[in-house]
Amino acid sequence: MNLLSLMTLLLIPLVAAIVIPLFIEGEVAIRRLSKIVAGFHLIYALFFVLYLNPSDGAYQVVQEMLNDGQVWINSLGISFSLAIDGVSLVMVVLTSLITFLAIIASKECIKDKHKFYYSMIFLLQFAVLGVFLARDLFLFFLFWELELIPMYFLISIWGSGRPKYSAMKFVLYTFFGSLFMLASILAIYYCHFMKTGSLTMDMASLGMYNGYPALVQFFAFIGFFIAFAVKFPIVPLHSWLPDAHVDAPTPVSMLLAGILLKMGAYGLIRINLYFFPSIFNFFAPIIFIFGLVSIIYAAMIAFAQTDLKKLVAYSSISHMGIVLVGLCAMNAIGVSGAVAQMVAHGLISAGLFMMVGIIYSRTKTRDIEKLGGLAQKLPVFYYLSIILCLASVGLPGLVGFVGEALCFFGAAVSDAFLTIQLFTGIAFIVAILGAVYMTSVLKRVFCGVMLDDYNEIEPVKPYEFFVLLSLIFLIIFFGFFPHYLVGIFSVPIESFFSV
Amino acid sequence: MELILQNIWVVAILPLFSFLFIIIGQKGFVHLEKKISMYLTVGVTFLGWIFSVFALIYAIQNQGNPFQENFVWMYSGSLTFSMGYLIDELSSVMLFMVTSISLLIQIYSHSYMKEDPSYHRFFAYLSFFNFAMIGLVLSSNLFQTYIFWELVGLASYLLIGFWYKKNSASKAAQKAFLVNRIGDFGLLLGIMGFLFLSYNFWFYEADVLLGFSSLKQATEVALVSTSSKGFFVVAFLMFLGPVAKSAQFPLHVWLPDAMEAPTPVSALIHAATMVAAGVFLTARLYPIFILSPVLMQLIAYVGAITALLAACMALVQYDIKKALAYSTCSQLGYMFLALGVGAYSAGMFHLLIHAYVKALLFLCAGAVIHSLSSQQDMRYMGGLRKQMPVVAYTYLIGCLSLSGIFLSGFSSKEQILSGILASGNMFLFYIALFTAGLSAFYIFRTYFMVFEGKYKGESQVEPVSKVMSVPLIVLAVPSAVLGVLLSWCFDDFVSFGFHTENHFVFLPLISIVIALFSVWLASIFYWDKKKLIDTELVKLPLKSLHRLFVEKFFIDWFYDKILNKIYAKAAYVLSKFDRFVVDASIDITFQSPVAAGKLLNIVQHKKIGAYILVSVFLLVLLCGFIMSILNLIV
Amino acid sequence: MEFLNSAVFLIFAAMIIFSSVFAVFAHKIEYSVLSAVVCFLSVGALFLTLSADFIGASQIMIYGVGVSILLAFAIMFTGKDSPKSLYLTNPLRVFLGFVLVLTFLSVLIFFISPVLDPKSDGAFSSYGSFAAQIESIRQIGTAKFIGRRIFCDYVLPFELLSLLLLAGIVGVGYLAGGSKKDV
Amino acid sequence: MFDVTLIHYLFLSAVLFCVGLLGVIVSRHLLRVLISVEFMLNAVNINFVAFSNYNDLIRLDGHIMAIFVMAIGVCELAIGLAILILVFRKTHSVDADGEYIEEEKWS
Repeated sequence: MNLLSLMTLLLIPLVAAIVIPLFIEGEVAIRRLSKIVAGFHLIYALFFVLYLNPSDGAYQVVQEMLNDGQVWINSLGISFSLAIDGVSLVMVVLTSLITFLAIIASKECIKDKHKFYYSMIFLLQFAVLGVFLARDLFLFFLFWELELIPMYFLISIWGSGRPKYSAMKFVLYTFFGSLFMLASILAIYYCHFMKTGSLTMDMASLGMYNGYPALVQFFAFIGFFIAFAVKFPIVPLHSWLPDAHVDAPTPVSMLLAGILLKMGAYGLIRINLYFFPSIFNFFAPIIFIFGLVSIIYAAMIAFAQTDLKKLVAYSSISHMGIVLVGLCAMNAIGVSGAVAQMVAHGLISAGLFMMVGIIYSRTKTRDIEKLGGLAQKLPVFYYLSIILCLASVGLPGLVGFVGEALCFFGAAVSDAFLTIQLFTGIAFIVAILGAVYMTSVLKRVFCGVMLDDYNEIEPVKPYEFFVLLSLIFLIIFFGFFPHYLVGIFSVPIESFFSV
Repeated sequence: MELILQNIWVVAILPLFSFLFIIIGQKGFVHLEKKISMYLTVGVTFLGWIFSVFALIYAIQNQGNPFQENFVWMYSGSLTFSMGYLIDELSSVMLFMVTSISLLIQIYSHSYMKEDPSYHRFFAYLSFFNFAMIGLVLSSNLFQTYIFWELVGLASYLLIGFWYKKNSASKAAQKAFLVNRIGDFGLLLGIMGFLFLSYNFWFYEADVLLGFSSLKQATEVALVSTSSKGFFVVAFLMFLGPVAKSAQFPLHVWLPDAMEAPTPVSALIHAATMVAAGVFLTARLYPIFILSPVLMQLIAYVGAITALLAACMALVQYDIKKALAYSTCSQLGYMFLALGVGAYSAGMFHLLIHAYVKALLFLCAGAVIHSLSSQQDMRYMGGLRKQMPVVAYTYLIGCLSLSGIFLSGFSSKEQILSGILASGNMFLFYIALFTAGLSAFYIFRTYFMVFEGKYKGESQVEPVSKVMSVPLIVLAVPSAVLGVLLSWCFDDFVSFGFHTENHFVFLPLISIVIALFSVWLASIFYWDKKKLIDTELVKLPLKSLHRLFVEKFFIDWFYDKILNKIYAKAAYVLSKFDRFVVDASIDITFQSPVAAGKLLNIVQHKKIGAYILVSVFLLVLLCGFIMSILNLIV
Repeated sequence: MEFLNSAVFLIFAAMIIFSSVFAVFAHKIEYSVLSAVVCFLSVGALFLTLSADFIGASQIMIYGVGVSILLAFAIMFTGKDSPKSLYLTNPLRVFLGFVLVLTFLSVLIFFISPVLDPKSDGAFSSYGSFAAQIESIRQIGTAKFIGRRIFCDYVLPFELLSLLLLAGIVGVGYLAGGSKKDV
Repeated sequence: MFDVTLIHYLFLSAVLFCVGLLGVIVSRHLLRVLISVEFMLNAVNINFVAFSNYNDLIRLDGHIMAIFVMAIGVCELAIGLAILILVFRKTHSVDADGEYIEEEKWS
């Protein structure tokens, strides 16, 4: 039992982040070691999947499966306690998988300062894991803020285009959001103390207690929602994402799309939905409209983009909108669909960014007009990118469909608010809009006559193949046997909604 | 027998394995021997065909209770989605038709694609299509149908865009995929609406979610739980799927462009199997559609309009494949017309016959194109009957049966006409008769332009290889005989409860007379040996009509102009809005402190005198203020 | 006697005012320094009329001699290659300066003026009871009394003052001394 | 003519002070600024001495203050001149409104 301790799971990346810059010399050694550490961490995370049979209870209601909590600041009731349940388990495994693949993918994109780069990647992984594992609200906020530092360095040092600008924009944006979160945390922390006299930051007890005055609940919900909306990203607060993606190097934008967007969604489920279900129900129409707008708005803009990476960035905004649709369904199907869509989007957008990275490293340009006819030179790469693009459109047989279908079916049969079926119908336009820009990408980039200056591009390297193939294997495997994915987190969600 | 039915799912899964086997094996040994991928695909399809024969036998024996097997695919919350297969009359007939036609086409395409470099990829895609189509035919519930519905759309996307070097091919593939996607959008919305309406039925009584076996009770529950208008909307959305897949009136634009695909593909997908999927799904959803009479009318009228339009457009096509594509479109319109007026078995019968006939016609066209080294324009053909008699005569059989003169086409068309007559809608009946004449006219026009008269093209005509002509002969048999054989027993085998008896005895006579008259008319125009009337002369009065047909009734123009341009422009405007408003507003908020700083900087300018001036000014102000207070006090 | 007092006061007041105005508005810097010296000396003389002999003497000594020599040195150091004579700054500031300073002057005068009207005269009249001691101060001078006062009551400020002067001397030596290289 | 009372001295020192103030504001030559500052200090001295003379010739606080002011004034002047020379050495001009170009300490 003590073999699987959350603390070690969390601290492995931190230790690696510290050890690598201090004790390891030589670029190849650093890369090899970080690959080993990330691989080990992935396997270790997979052990948790085997250990946590899904029949166990949810996060709050039944006892947590695994919880090692040390009291940290006794006077304020803050304890360094970690816990895991179905939803956070899936997120943890997704994080370690994408970090492992990002490290493999950063073999050629990173030319200098290797030590600093790999330690920043592990620090980022440590922070994101902390967010998913934290059971203490203070801890959640701490890791939420910690994640900004490595991300800033990763974008601004190794980025291209205007790295400093977009890194700063990313940090300021998230920071702006997290101010509201801090205010709401303190609000409920204080109310909980005033009402029950017990000073605690523990998510379970704060969540279970529903004696907060209505006004506090209302504004705390809005505060949390804004912080998570920035990270989500929901349309009005989304403009940091395209810049951050375009200017970040490929592995970093894989991480950004694969994991960081999930933090916003995870927070929305873990805090907004579990703490204030009634308020969430009250806000469901508005949140649904936000989701609707970000789906259609981002999908249309993606079609008009000329920069391939920006197009993929906008497509990920549009797909995260579907997660919102699932959440607003307020029933077990919708929420598990939302989590499935988060995992699906994580895998697919990581794959898409890898694809864009490969194209960029071959043709040194991301402008779609200049690209064309790559299929003749890289036929296998063409087939893999067909699978990736169509997975992002939500083709059945691939994991994208599982997420979308569950979200939309959940919304179709939900009774959250009166006209949810009509909105679901409109929201499902994403199937067409998505197909429009994805097929146009495939047509303009891969098909057609080969432009002459791409004659001597070298074939796709084995490590790039490994990254793409592993992602595509997962996409197809979960597409054909979705129950292995949905089964992990559907039990805790059902037990929340059944209570 | 039981054993075979137990693992009928093998028929569906095996093509998928052969697809993966060819794809993965591409690098390795498959390249050594060209025929391996062909043997693999053909073998799997042959196995499927045998299984389908057994399924047919089973379906004939016990017509009442279909054989069904399901397993849970995914469950979350209260919904459990399951996959499985269902053998009943409809699916067994379709299964037999699909497997037999794809078997013949795969044999044929071996010789057709022999010298094509990506030979293996073609067979991989063909087996993937088989997997999707058989899955669709066998599926036991609506959810699984939707999944395979999209996979079939994907297969057609891959096959149309097979020669991705050609820009037009990839454009056509994208167009096909998008139009099908619109259909899928409608279909899934319809399914979700239907599920919402009949939610508590599925939740408590039914064994399989959205299963076809319990569809009838579910529709009663759904009808009760909403107004007839709401039910019509849901049913209409579901009907949107078949409209896109079978290229009916508003969404038929992708079928002619899909001719960019290699000819065996057009024969398999865009003539026989995939486009028939739309009719198959309408048949499956008949219990739902039948309960909303308005929708039935709509289906009939959509079918009629498509038949008429496509027939007219086929008149003016010079590309042989496009002509055949439009004829498929119009025959599909016929089937929907039949289903719309309630002639369920007539529609399905016509579907079966038409699949074989159209596959035969396409394969003959493919043979012609192949031998004329991919020359598709009929104006450069002619007089090929002497060079390739087999192709010519099989093509003739196909034309005869399609125009409904003697062979199997006659019986199916006659049943449809009597069905329409029985439904009493005379307007539709006249349209049907007129299009029957038109279809006879345009099919024989292609025959005369290609096989009669003297050879107008300049490229040398190679002989047709044996591997190609065998499937033609094999196909010619059912397209000739099948109609007569099955006409008496089909309508009680595949029926939806009621029979349509034709009480107007002269109907067959009229349809034959019309067909013969239009054949004679076609021979006048296009049989240049007996140049009776100069075709240009006739065309003069019909100038505007001719142009209308050529322009495809401006529908293509409409789609391209309105949708494509407006959507692209809106997207461009939106992206600019996003760039200069949302983005810029964020930049402004971040830049404003910097700007404010710069503004304040003006005051610090290292001139001592100015500073003291300001301080004196403030001092004076202060004294003034004090004085005002003093005055007040003093 | 009265006449002599007021005449002397008037003379020195006029000298102070004119020399200070001339010092500020002279075109050439040398003239302004000279008139400044004249002004300092006349202020010294004014102290004498106020029977503040020690202050007057120290004023004449410090300002009259010391400061004028300092200013002369300053001109010599900076005079040689400043081509244009630096006169007044931009006209806007001059005009504003005039306006503001005049208003400030009028405000000062306004505050002083209540003194003018006779009834509040008593506040500043001389103390009757100490007339004798006042008389002796006028004869023997204020130096003795100032010495006693400073070293009895104001010893601490006096010491601080010496500290300040020391710092000033060291500072000036360091600042203006400068090394050979950047002359 | 008329007996010289405290008011006259106050007027005189006010005028002298304002002339000094004006000198500081308008003059461009640094030396003239320093001189004007001296004028202001002297004006203050006049006030001190005048008040001390007219009403407390016993404790002579005004005189002591005058001494202190004088001392500080001279010290300030000395340092002012030192800086003046330093400025002149650095920028070869004693322009009070001059645009001194400081070398960029760090980029």
